[in-house]
Amino acid sequence: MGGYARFVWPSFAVALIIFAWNLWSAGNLHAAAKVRVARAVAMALKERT
Amino acid sequence: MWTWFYRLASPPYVYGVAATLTPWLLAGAVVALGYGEGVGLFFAPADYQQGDAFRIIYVHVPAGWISMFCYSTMAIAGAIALIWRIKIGHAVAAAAAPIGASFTLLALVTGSLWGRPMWGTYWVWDPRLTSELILLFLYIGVMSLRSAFEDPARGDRAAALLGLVGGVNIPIIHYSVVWWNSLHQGATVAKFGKPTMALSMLVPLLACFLGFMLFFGAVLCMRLRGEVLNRERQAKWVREAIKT
Amino acid sequence: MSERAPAGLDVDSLHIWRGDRHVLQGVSLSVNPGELLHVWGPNGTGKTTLLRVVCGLLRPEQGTVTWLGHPIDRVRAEYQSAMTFAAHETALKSDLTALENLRYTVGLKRAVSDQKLLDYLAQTGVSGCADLPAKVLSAGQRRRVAMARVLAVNARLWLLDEPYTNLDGNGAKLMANLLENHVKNAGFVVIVAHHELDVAVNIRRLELAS
Amino acid sequence: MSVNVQGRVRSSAAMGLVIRREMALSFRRPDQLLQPLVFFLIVTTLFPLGLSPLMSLLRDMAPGVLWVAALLSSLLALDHLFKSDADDGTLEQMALSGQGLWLIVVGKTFAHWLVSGVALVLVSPLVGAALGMPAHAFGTMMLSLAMGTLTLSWLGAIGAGLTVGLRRGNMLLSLIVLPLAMPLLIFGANATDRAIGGESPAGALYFLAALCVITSTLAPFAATAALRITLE
Repeated sequence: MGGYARFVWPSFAVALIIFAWNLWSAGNLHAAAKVRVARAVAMALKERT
Repeated sequence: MWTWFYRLASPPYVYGVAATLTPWLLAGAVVALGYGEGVGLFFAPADYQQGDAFRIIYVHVPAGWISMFCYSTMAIAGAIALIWRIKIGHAVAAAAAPIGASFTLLALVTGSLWGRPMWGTYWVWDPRLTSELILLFLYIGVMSLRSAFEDPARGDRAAALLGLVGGVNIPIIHYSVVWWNSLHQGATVAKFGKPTMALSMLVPLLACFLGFMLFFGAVLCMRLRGEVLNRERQAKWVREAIKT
Repeated sequence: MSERAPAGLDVDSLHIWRGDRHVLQGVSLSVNPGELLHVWGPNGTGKTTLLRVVCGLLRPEQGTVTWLGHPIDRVRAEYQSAMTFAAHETALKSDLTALENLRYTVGLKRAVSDQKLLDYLAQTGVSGCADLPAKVLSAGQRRRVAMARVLAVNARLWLLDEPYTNLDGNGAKLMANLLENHVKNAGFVVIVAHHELDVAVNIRRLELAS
Repeated sequence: MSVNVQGRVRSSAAMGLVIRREMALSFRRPDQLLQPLVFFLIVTTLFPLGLSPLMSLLRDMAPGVLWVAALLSSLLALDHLFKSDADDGTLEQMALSGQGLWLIVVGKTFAHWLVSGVALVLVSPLVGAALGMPAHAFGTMMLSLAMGTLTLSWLGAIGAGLTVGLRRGNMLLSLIVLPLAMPLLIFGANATDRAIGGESPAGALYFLAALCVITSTLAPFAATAALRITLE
């Protein structure tokens, strides 16, 4: 009926892509948040001096 | 006794706990998935009808469960934040939404790939696939509503309310889709659900499910740290936090 | 609680953030019957935000607003029927006539007959345009209709945001003595205005620095 | 005007006032009343052009086409349910009127349904006939549309409450409300389809009535909470 190649491997490939995207976008979100915080801290410092 | 629960409401504590939890959850996910997918792919017996194409179940079914579990996490976190004004709830809801959407997409794609050998076409208006598709629309609705507001606090509250309203509607939508499907196609079409499974097939599936859950927990913790930072830019503790 | 039950409006250390801007930094004020508080300050210092918090439209992240000693969100119905808020824009439906505008908003607070509404419109000098749709009225006339609404609601606490805008000479005089009469018989007023007020009452000032 | 013991306006009188205000405002702008109806007629004329002029084919599609067009046009009308009042500040005045915000939301939504939903139901036989629907099905179709548009007005009130402050909230409103309205379409179109086929549409109509009751009881709270979030 269904061979491996046509459908099983693509499904696992898509799963891997989704897993990788989740990890990457979580890291990316955290890094962007850190940058925004650093900028806010720098701005606050500049205002106070 | 309840101190750990109350401390969950304080952003710095949650930021720290999320950091320590992530590696453990990821490790657990790797182990569980390694076993589950490995056995599911190579060692578990093929289905007598569908042959090896049946193995897609080890990705499709856990992804479907997680997409639902993630929506309820988002809806409950949003409700807690909306009702008891605990800001962390909004951060959890905002973190959970994209993960849930990605797993819904995974469930849809693998469902359609699985449909090809079973029905000969990539898309069939099957009740479970249709409900999954509508769930994806609900996720997109919540995420776009959250980002449509300039003031993030207001976007959080609006998204929390929509998540709740969507959550109440999910069972209604699901059963009306099942009712609609049973009307037009009758019961002749092979029911898409999990055929009754031998233990040797079930154990790897449960392992995969555990793996998906642990992975969801890990990514939720990672995104949560980012979302907490975004919402606590004025707080003092944030200055030390970004140093590490 | 203070020695005698607080008889008016008390605001205690309000903090509001708009995104990254710390719009209100620990603002406190109190108004008692027979007093007029003039909230003064350059643009963008949060005068309107303060008024929106005081009237209960905006919930502060920190700080409390109390009416007769109780936080306003616990006594919402009593507080809202004892106060009236005239926003910067005159809040009239341009398709409805002046009389209809009053009937449909004042009618939610107080049972007032059309005839009495016409008297209030006469008091603010716009009885002539009672039956004209608001869209044909001039900005000054619309401001006077909004003032008639404040009178018609007969509330003790007036919260007015820049009430003098678009008013001509005798419009300003009319506003001044309406405020004077209100404050004289135990009413109280919080006015946001960026210019001097010449009302013959003791005016307390609250300056919002940027 | 009836007043309760504390001298404040009784909520039933206030509800009547809100509904009369909404009706007065709607009839003051008749063009805005007609737009959803014309949209309904235009969308239904698209289908024969796109499919085929054959009445026999159209008759099979009629329930689905009619219901989808009805959903889309009442969704269009829902966008400015709170928007015009929020823009000119009258919504704030009403929110501070001492009456509960829920009363204003319920009054405005019900009045909006009276104006837009009922009009849609009255026009629907015209569209049904145009799509080859037999006359004996009109009764069920109109009943199902009445319940459907009322339920959609409640769902739309939640969506409108959430998107009132946004500049391009119209598209987002449809994106939010349509997934929630899918069960309506399923039961409504099926009830009409059965009526055409001569079978008893009772089953689908009961489901639709149940949906209408659930939404009419829960949606006002959600819509009020939504409006409170965006009004703050």
